[in-house]
Order: sequence, then C-alpha cells, then structure tokens
Amino acid sequence: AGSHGGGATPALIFDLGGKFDKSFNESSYNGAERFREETGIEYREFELQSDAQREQALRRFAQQGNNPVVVAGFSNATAMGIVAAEFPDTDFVIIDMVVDAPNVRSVVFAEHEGSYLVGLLAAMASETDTVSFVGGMDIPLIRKFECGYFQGARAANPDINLIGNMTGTDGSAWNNPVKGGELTMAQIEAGSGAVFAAAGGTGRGVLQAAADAGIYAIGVDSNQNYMHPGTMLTSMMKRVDVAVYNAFNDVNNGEFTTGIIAMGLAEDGVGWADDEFNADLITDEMRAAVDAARAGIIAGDIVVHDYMSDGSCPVN
Amino acid sequence: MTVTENPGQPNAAAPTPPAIELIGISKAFGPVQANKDITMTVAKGAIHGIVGENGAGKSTLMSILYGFYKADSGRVKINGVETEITDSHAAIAAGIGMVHQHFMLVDTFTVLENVILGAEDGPMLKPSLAKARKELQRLANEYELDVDPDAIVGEISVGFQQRVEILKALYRQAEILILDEPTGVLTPAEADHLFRILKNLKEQGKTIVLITHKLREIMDVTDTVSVMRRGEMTATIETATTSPSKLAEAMVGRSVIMEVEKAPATVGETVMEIKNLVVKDGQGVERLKNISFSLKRGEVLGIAGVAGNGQTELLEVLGGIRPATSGEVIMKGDSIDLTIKANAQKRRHRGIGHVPEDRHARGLVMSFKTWENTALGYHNEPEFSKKFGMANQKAMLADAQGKMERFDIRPPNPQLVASSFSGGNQQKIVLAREIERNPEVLLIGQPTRGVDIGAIEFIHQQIVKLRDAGKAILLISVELDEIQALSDRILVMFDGIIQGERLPENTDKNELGLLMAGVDPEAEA
Amino acid sequence: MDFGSILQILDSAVRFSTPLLLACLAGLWSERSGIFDIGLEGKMLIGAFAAGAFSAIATMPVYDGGWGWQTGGMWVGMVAAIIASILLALIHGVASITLRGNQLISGVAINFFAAGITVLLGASWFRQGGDTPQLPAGGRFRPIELPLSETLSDVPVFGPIYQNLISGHNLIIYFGFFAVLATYWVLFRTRYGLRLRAVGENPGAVDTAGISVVKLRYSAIIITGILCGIAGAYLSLGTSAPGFGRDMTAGRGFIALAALIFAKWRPVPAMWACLLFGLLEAISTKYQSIDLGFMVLPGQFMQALPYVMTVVILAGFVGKAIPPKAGGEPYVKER
Amino acid sequence: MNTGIPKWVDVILIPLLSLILAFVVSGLVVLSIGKDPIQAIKLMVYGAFRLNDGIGPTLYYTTSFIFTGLAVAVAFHAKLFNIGGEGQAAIAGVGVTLVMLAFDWPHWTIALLVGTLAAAAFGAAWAAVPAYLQVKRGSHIVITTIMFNLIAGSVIAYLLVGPLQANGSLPESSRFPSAAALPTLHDILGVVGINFDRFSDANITFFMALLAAVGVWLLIWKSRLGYEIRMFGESDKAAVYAGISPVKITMIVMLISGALAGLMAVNTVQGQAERLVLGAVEGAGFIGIAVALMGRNHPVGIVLAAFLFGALTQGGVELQFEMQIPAQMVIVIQALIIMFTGSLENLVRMPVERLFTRMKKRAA
Ligand SMILES: Nc1ncnc2c1ncn2[C@@H]1O[C@H](COP(=O)(O)OP(=O)(O)OP(=O)(O)O)[C@@H](O)[C@H]1O
Ligand SMILES: Nc1ncnc2c1ncn2[C@@H]1O[C@H](COP(=O)(O)OP(=O)(O)OP(=O)(O)O)[C@@H](O)[C@H]1O
Ligand SMILES: [Mg+2]
Ligand SMILES: [Mg+2]
Repeated sequence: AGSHGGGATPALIFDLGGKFDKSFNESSYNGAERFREETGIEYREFELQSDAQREQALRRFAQQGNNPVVVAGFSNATAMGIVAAEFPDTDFVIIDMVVDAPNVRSVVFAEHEGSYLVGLLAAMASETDTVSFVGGMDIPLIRKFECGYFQGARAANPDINLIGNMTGTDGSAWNNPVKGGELTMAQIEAGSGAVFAAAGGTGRGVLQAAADAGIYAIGVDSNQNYMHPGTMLTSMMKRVDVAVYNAFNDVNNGEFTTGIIAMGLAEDGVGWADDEFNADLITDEMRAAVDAARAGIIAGDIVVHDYMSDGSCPVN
Repeated sequence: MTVTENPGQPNAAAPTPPAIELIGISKAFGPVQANKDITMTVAKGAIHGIVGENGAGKSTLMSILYGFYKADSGRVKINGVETEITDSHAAIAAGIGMVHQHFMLVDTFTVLENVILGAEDGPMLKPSLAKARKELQRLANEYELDVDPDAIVGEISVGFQQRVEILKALYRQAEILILDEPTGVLTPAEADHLFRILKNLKEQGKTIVLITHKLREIMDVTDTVSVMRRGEMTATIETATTSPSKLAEAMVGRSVIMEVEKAPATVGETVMEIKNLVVKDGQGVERLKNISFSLKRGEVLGIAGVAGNGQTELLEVLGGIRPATSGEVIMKGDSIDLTIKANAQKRRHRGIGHVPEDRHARGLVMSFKTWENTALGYHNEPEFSKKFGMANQKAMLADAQGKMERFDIRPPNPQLVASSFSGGNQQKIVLAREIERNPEVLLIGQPTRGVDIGAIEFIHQQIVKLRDAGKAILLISVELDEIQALSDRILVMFDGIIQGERLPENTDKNELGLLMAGVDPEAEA
Repeated sequence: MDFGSILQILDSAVRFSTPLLLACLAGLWSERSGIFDIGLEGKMLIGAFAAGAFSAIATMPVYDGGWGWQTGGMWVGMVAAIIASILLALIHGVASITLRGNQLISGVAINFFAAGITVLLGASWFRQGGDTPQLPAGGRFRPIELPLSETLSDVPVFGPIYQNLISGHNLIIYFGFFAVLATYWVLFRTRYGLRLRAVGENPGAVDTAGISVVKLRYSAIIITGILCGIAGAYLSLGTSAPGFGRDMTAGRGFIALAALIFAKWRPVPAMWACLLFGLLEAISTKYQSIDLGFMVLPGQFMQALPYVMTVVILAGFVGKAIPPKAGGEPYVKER
Repeated sequence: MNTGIPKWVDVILIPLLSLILAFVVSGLVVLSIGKDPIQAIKLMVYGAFRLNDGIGPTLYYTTSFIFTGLAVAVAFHAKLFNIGGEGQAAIAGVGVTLVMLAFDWPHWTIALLVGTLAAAAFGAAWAAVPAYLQVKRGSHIVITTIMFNLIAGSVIAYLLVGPLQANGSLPESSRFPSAAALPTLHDILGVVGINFDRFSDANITFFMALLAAVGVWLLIWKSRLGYEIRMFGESDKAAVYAGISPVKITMIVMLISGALAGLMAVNTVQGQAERLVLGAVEGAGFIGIAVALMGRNHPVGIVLAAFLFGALTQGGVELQFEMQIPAQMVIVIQALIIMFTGSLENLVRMPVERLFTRMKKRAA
C-alpha cells in the first residue's frame, strides 16, 4: 500500500449514529469537508444503516476505485479486515480500532488522556462533591473515556464521589437522548455537579438535562460548547476530523502510510475545548491546573491508565 | 327524511289510509336479488304476517322499511304519506320500530342504557336515564313488559331480551312494530305472553308486522298474511280465508307432505348409557345437572326444550367437543373418555356421528370446497390418507361426488365452496357426511333449522331410514312439531335437567310445553 | 434506598409514563369504538417528528429559514403533531372503516410508514440524518412550578412529595392526567360516550338506533389521532431531549397497547398500568444492574424488564381481558 | 365474497394494480424530498439487477425474505399473526452460532445440516412461548411476539458483550471455523461455468429457501396437517368439531412458523457473516409480513414477493450511494406496498369487482 503516486478519490463511511451525531461521525464529516474545501476534490460518502452493510459499503467503494476508503467506528474492524484483504491495492483507514493489514492505517486516540483533563476541570468546577459520567453503549472504548475522566477528577479532589452510567448495550444506546436525560437527572439527584457525556446522540439529552438543572456538562468528540453556553464547561475534543483530513490529504499527496497512528495529547489528537462559550467558566486556577496536567502527561510524569490495556480501572 | 303531501291522497274526511304501503321495492345484494318489485299494503291497526322460505327476502324487505338497508328502487308510504326512509333514524322518526331476528342489543349495557341508546334527551346521560326509568315503569305496567331496568342485558334470558327490544321501540313511540321471527327462541308460554302483548298493542291502535316460519302462529294471531317466494311477493290474503297447507304450497310452489311417514320402531338393546352427567361452563355455571338416560338401537330419542336449557352442552359432550365435569357415558359396555383430552375424532371412531346444531359455525367450513367439507372430521381415516402425512385428495373428491349424488345435493359440483349452497343443501352435505359413515349412534341437533320445506321432507326420511337400519338416534330440536313427528320417545329438558319423559302417542303439545317451561303437570296433578 | 431516591424514581416514572399514558388513552378511544389499533407507535412517531420539526422551524432564526419566534414555538409543534397524527389516523380510518380492510395490517403499515417518512423528511429538511435541530427553551415545554412548592418544601414528607413529584412537570404531563379524567367522564357520563361504547360492542345496535356507525368511529379515530399526536409531541418537546431523533418512540406504542389490555380498556386502570410501566422503566434506568447477592442481574436484563413484565402481566395477571366485542372486524351490512 | 370475478383478476390483476398505486405514491414521496423519481426508479432497477454486484445481494435478501414470508404465511393460514419473525430469527442466529463454535466441522454439508436444525429449533423455541401463552393464557399473540422481539434484542446484546463475545472490544462472536463456510452462488454456479458475482453473499441457502417454499406448499395444500391448519384458521369451532385441538394446532403452527423464520439465520449468520453480530436480522422478520401479504400467503406468491422486496432492498442501497436518499425510502415503499395490497386492497378491489359484475351482466 501507499504505492499510489497521489491524487485521492476518497470515500468516507459513517457509522450507525449517522453523519450528524454531534459527535465523532460529525467530526469526521467536518474533516472531509475541510479537505473538500481546500482541495476542491469531491469525496463519496455512505451512512451505514445496519451492521450487515459494513462489508458491502467498504467493498463497493473499493470496487469502484475509491482511494482511500475511510471509516470511523470500532465496529468496522472485522469487515475492514475482510475487505482490505480482497483489495490489496486500495488504501483503507479505520479510526478507533486496530486492523493489522498491510494496506490499512489504524488511527487510535488516547481518549483517556483527554478525558483526564476534563475530569480535572469537572472536579474543580463542580459545586458539589460529586461528578458523573454518562456513556453510550457499554463497550471498552467508552469505559476508557470514563476511566480517564474519573482519574482526572480524583487527581483534583481525592474525596470526590464518582457516578458512572451507560445508556445501553446495543447500537440504540448511541441515540437515546430521553434515557440520557433521565440518567442525568438521576445523577443530579444523587448530587452530581458536573456530567461528562460520551454517548453520541444520547449526549443531547444529557447536556440538556444538565442545562435545565443548572449543573455543568462536558461534551465529547467535537466542540459542543456552543450548545448550552453557561453550563457547558468544556468538551473533550477527539480530533477525528484531523484523522480524516490527514488520511485524505496523505493519499492525495502520495504520502500515505499504513500501520498504527496514535493520537494523544502530544499530537493534539485529543484535548479540551476552550472558546468564547466557556471562557467565563474556566477560572485561572483551573486553567493553570489543566495546563500543568497536560504538560505532565506529555512529559510522562503523569500516567493515565488506559482501561483498554487491561480491562479494568484503578478508580471508581 | 322528506315528507311530501300526496295531492291524490284522500285527507282526514276519507277513510284512514293504510299504515304501510310498499310500492315496487327491489333490492339486490351483489348478484343476489333479495327483493323483486314488491308491493305490499298493511292496514292501520292490523297484525300482518309474512311467511316464506329461508332466504325468500322477508327480513330484507322489513329491514328496508326500517331503513337498515337502502332499496335499489321503490317507494314507501306511511299513513298515506310518501316517506323517504334513508336510514333507521328516519324510520324511527316515521314511527316505525323493529325487533330484529338477531337482537340488536349491547350485551354489556344495562336494560336502561340499551333503551335510551340513540333516544337520549341531551348530551348528558343522567337526566336521560332518569326519564327513561320512569317511562319504562309506565310501559311495563301498561303492556305487561316487566324487566329490571338495571340488569345487564347479556345476563338476562332471551325472552327478556326480546322485551327490551320491544320496549326500545315503544320508548321511541313506535306506531308500527315489525317483529322478525320473534318466537324462534321462546318457550310456548313466553310465546303466548308475547302474543298477548301484541294483541294489547293492536288494541291501542298500533300496526304490527310479524315474520314467522310457524304457520300456526300466522293462523292464530294475524289478520292478513303475505307470502314471499324467491324475492317476490306471491300473495296477500286474509288469514281467515286460508289454511296452513295452502300457505305451505304457496311458499314452496308445490304441495308438501306435512306428516312424516314412518313405521313403528323395532327397538333393540341399549347402545349408549349416560349416567349422572354434569357439565359446567367457563363461568362455573352448571349447564347439565346430573343427567342420566339411555339410548337404544332402532329408536329416535327426541329431546325437546327451549334453546339454552342444556341441549347444546349435552350434544357437545357426547360429540367430544367439550369435556364433562363429572359423570359417565358407556357405549356398548366401555366407558368413554369425557375429560379435556376428549376428541371428536375418537368419538367418530367409536361410531358416534354428529350433526351439530350450528352448521354455519361448526358443521361446515363455509370457505372450504364441498369435497373438503365432506371429509371434515374423517380426514385422517385410512381411505383419505397417503404416506408421509399427505391427504388422498382424489379419494376425497370421489367420495364427495358420490355423496352429492346420493343426497341430491344441488348443484352437484364438489368444487363449489359451502357458502354457495342454500341452507337446505348445506344441511344435506353435513347429513350425508355423518349418515353415510353408518354410525352406531347419530347425534342430531336442529336438523331442519333454516331449511326449506322440501329439504325438510328429505332430511326426515333419511333420519327414519337410519333408525330402521337399527341405529340409535339422539335428536335435539326446538321445534315441537319435529320432535313429535320423528321421535319414538321424548325427553324434555329444562334448566339442565330432564324435566320429564313421554311417549309421543301419550302426550300433546300442551303438556310438552309445560314441561319445557319447567312445570311438571303430572307432579302438579 | 433513601426517601430522596424513591422520590426521584417516582418522579422519573411519571415522566416515562406520560407518553405511554397518552398513547394508551388514544388506543382506548379507538378500540372502544371497535377499531383495533396497533399503529399507535407510528402515529406517536410522526407526532414526535412533526412537533420537533415545526417547533424547530418556528424557533429557528429567520436567516436560517425559520420564523424566528423567541417563545411559543412548542405550540406550533404541538399543533403540527396533532395534525400529522390525525392524518395517519384517518388513513387507518379509511382502511378499516370505509374500505373494511384488515385493521392489524393497516396498523403494521402505518408503523412502517412513520418509521420511514420521518427520517426521509427530516433528513431532507434539516440535513441532520433524520434528526431535527436541538430546540431552544422557547421551543419546548418547560416544567411548571406549582404554587407554594417552595413554601411547602419544608413540610416533612408531603413537602418534598409536593415539590418534586407533583409540582415541576410540564404542561403535557398534567394534561395526561387530565385526559384520564376527561376520558372517563366522556365515556361514562355523556351521550356520546354511551354511543361510542355501544359501537364497539355491537355496531348493529347503534345502526338500528338511527346513529351513524361510520361517523362515530371516525370521531373516535380522530380523538385517537389527537392523543397520539400529543404523546409524540411530549417525546420531542417535553423531555430533556428536545428535538426529534429517529425511531425515538422505541416501542412505546406497543407497551401502551399492552397497558391498554392490562387495564381492560378502562381509563383509570390504564393510568395505573402506564404508571407501572413507567416505574419499571425508571427502575431499569436508575439501576443498571442489580446485585442479588448470589448473582448480578445484567444491564440487558434490566433493559428487557419492561418487556418481560409486559408478557408476565399479560399472561399472569390480566385474567381474560375481553376486548370490545366488535373490535377488529369491519362493520359489514351488505356483502 | 362470492362475486365471481375470474381468478386471474383476484390473484394477479388486483395485486398488480395495488402495487402500481404503491409505487406511484412512493414516487410522490421521492418528489417531496426534492429528488427525481424517474431517476430513482431507474437506479433501483439497475442497482438490484446489475450482474456484477446487484443481483447477488438481491438474491441474498430474497433468501431471507422467503423464509420469513413463509413463516408469516404458515401462521396466517391458522389466522395467527406472527409478528415475531424478527426475534425468532435473531435467536435462531444464536443457535447457529452455538453449534458452529462448538465443533470442528469436517465438511460444510454437515455444518449446513446441523446449522439448519439448530436454527429451526431455536426459532421454534422462541415462537413456542408466545404460542403457549396465547392458547393457555389468552395473551394476545401480536403483543407477545412484539415483546419477544424486543427481549431477543436484549438477549443477544447480553450474549455478545458477555458469554459469546470474541475479543475484548467488539460485540460479536468469534468467527466460525472456515470449514463450516457455506458455498456461495459464485461457487455453485461456477461448477456449471457461470461466473456469478464473486463478492455476493448469496449462498446455497437460496435453494433451501426454494425447497422450503415447495415444502410449505405441500404442507398447506396437500397434507392432512395443512388441511387441519386451514380448517382451524377458517373456523376454530368447526375444527374442534372435527376433533382438532386448538392448543395442539396453535403450538404446531407456531413452531413451524418460528422454525421457518429461524432458517433465515442460516443465510445471514452462517452464510454471510460467519459470526454473530448485533442486528443480524436487519428487519427481515417484519418484511416477511409484507412479503406474505403481497404473496397472498401462497408459496409461489411469496417467492415472487420476496424477490421484489429483495430487489427493493438492494435497489435502495443504490439510492443511498448514488442519490443520497436515506435507506428509509425503502421502508416507506414497503409500508405503501403493505398498505395498498393489504389494508387498502378494497380501494382497487371494489371498483374492479363492480366493473366485472357489470361486464358480466351485460354479457348475460
Ligand atoms: N346483508 C346481506 N348481504 C348479502 N346478502 C344478503 C344479506 N342479507 C340477506 N342476503 C341474501 O338475501 C336473500 C334474502 O335474505 P333474507 O334474510 O331477507 O331472507 P329471509 O326471508 O328473511 O330468510 P329467513 O327465513 O332465513 O329469515 C338471501 O339470499 C340472503 O342470502
Ligand atoms: N350479512 C349477510 N351477508 C350475507 N348473507 C347473509 C347476511 N345475513 C344473512 N345472510 C344470509 O341470509 C340468509 C338468511 O339469514 P338469517 O339471518 O335469517 O340466517 P338463517 O340461516 O335463517 O339463520 P337462523 O337459523 O338464525 O334463522 C342466510 O342464508 C344467511 O346466510
Ligand atoms: Mg330473516
Ligand atoms: Mg332465518
């Protein structure tokens, strides 16, 4: 792979949450759009409707000569493994999962690091002694968010109470805002002063419930600060857009590489959103603490445990 | 409703115009011409009878008058005034009330609610109910029409339900009352009561139209009578000038033997012994209360009784359709499984044939072809079976063809679905199926209900033939005439018990009627 | 479990039960008139969509193609929801009343149709994959504090109950409970109710009493449409997830149907049944897995709990639920 | 109804007219979202029947729909409305997975046989409970089967993040041993020299589906059991009179129905995915209802209708790829087909019947 002399005919596949999930699909869409605006090159896209379409979509784009074929979402790993073997001359990119094949680039993010930072902010901002987390589907990736978040919160306040809930165990958990709202209300009732939603479309209900109750909320993947100015403390940014943009661009410039690309704080692959919508909420003290933590993590002084490395979390 | 004064019509000074005038009424249901250009007049204050074979179009005609169906053509005059009856609302406004053959009551409602339905006084129920309660009291006193206004209609007897229907009409101030086969479900005593009411109503100046199959009732209560045949009105006569056999001839179009011809029975040994049979229904109500009797070879044992006194349950238990609560049935020395595991196919293997009371719901599958219907219940017999669970459809077809010929079922096409036959031919399909199996015991329920007079003759002959072949026949019928004509021995059922046993030659209608009403004249005497 | 969590669960149960209750009452009207309706789900869904979409349009800034309303957008949404739901109800009516079609099939078709068309239209109008935009405060129904809730909050037991459980819900929730009483009153105290109940039991009786079966049934179907529309509107305008999301009814129409059977087609028991299902949902949300000591009930079990309970209740506790006798069969006078 | 219209009108003309109506209205829907209906229909036809990568997926979907359509139809003949095909097929997938992962398969033929049995058994078992509750407790089968669909979803979610989960992060089972892989149509037709779409998932179960259709035809119209099923469906009272136990027949019918629905898992789970994933049924259970309706509950009709719906599904993917019309368009078309051929059938039937009666009267 990587043998193309350049000139991309990119294709992008969105996972089940849909293109506008206010989360990582939307983020990858933004990356693709940026590429299109800058280069004028059109890309093709497909929104998955069911699990069974994964292979079909990958294969179809490959068959029709698209290059690269990019898909975000851990669920696509198996399908990607199969199709990548069928089309050795096509460049594939998978985000959030590792597929070991000569023509596949796997982009993984250090979500735990970014989550650590927002956990720190949450604990400092919370007016109660509790912070909470609402996840989407109960999978290791989301546990990784949760675990990083909890570690950050504990680091800021060793006595803080932590509440974590998952919305569900199947795909619908990414798109159940009503339940997200109810989970949040239950957490608020239990004392939560800040909630982090890593739940795709479900997050909409989480952020709204937090806004209605006047507690802090933290968005995920893209910058969601604008949604409820005043209660949106920040967002844990995961730059899927950058990964997509880079993939398109690299192929276009003939610089495509395969293998694993890790995107952590150091690479600006994850981080916290700091903009005009939350400027009033972040105190100097908080800013100082979070900057220090970021530097510490990059330097290796602070080690944030990655849930996916051993399937367990040191704090809870 | 539009009312137009007919200028040609004599006014108050002239003699009173007829209450009802139907002029050239026609009505088709799809391909069926139910009424053909019918003209009929009923004088005010008269009781007018309508007779005719099943499906002749009597109910249709009256339903048109009541606005239930819309006529394809024709006119209606009420009290000499041309009246357009677009729906039942218009009919009610014109002073017409109708008691339908199948009651139009809401079972879950109280009597009072049923009475006011559609005749409420305002948007709120309370005042209407209060007013109706008073009015009902008055009507009850005036016409001997007592019913508990707060009773749930589904829980009262058919006789009372019929009163509710009549009350409904009177509450709406009906001047013309139509009754469609009102006595089919009544005991003789209840029927007598009804006729008293009708006479009473007549005295109050009301006009009554009575549809019935029972020629005797026509002779007893009507002033005039119309005969319908195949959708046409064939005659209207003064009742006093005719006779039952003349009416029968007018109905069928040929002379009818109204007596069953049969030789005296040669009764053999007992084939079936019923001991202490008890059956409870789903609600735990005892439908059969400890019944015992026996059935012998070569006899027709008739069971008389008003519908709903346990005959249906008796037939169903013996036929293997419903389990018994307790008791025993012994057939040729072996007892029969009466538990929930009972199964009608096993009964047939033991030689019990069964012509059910309700041929539409049970005896036939109306959408099945004739050859499928003639195998019903016998479809697992070796001659209808092939390997691997397949059916021998060829054999079924051939079998059906033969049966249709021998029983003169018309048209003799086994590919026709059951619903395309007339009631009489449908009944013959059921009978052919059960009788040709040559059962030891044949259970027959209502063999001639809704069957035309010609078919009745044939069916009665078949029953007698089977008896003469030494088989035992248990006959259930609500028609006393039929019971008397066919039976060699009569049991009368009332309220789940056997009220009495009589020999046909030693009893009469009167006595049977009393037994059917739960009174034992011998015990009283 | 402390008092606070109990209150929180009950409070959550009330919110979860509201869409069920409105849909259940909707079904009650239809089925009491003799028209079976398994299309509640679809009507709710289209109501939710119309509510979300039109509320969004009303509150969207003018330069985005909206009307720029600051407040009251939810009323636009509510009206749209009711109209959309009535339209689907009328399709069901034409199919089952006028054309004497199969009512179950019609219901299935309506559910399919709503599932598809909402996403199609949503995606084409808002380009957000079938969802509508997030609604601002002026586009949704906000909780209402009942009078004295602050003052009374110090009263032991009753104070918190009043403040948390009774007060602080939005208008639709209060309407749901009002609808129970209104349904009861109309059905059992008025002439219209008498006739409606009669037409579900024996349309022949109604017809021969000179009342139009067709008109009665259509009127009931329209009420069903209205209530389903409001139930749908609740989902997109009355919860903490303002805006429409695809398939957001998530089987509630069927649970409502089960509640209707459980309640044996009576309004007040319907309320209790829906509250029970709401409670189950609230519990399964709050307690994602339950540790029984000897084993842990997994989260999936808790999620399936409302459905399992529906089956158990239908099988075990309802006894024989006898539906309105004429239900499911078209009224055919002349074949 | 006995209006005596010719049979071809009843089984061909009326459904065809209804179908055309459904497509016309679908076209209006396409128009209403600002797309070109003519282009859409062209794309759909092209997408569904294109030789290199259209007809293959179409046949793959067709296979599933035949199974679920037959499942609905068999139940329908007993007047039972089995909406539970979705759940039955899903649970059947679990059955297939369990046996596939349990053994080292010497040859695919044995794997197919055992997989088929497992799918049928699990599907039937999942149908048995609602059936039992219906006959014994009077719980409405429509509601219980819907609930069982939802419960099946939870069961599978549990299994795939729990006991059956393959590796730490994906909610799916391990891959089946490659010896259990079923021959695809590419493999099979290759034997007779036809170069069929190499990538399509259509596999040998397509022929099983056709066999099942023949089997159902024999069952319903030629066997004694089928006679009893139809009798029970037409009149439960007559059936009891004929000595048929409603409990037994309901159970048998629902078991057969569940087993047929379950068989589609052989196609999807064993034939295509070769592992258990979430949402393996893809709504085929519900589509079976539409297929049975369209096909007038007759196997021949069902095979044709399944092919139509298979083509719709695959054609719908084309709409997504080429016109960015969401996949829900296909659901709308299906809904309209169910509506026009099912509940609104009289819209077409009544005028057609009137026309024929009038023509007959004139001829007479
Ligand atoms: N609603 C209907 N739709 C279609 N055909 C009907 C309908 N009602 C009656 N018919 C047909 O019209 C004809 C006349 O029926 P009708 O009920 O008037 O007869 P009838 O004289 O009252 O019979 P019976 O003695 O059984 O009461 C019959 O052939 C019957 O099948
Ligand atoms: N709605 C209807 N549609 C079609 N045929 C009907 C309808 N109503 C009645 N019929 C037919 O009209 C005839 C007379 O009807 P009726 O209601 O009098 O039944 P019946 O067979 O006479 O039964 P019964 O024993 O109650 O008198 C029957 O053949 C019946 O099948
Ligand atoms: Mg009649
Ligand atoms: Mg009659």
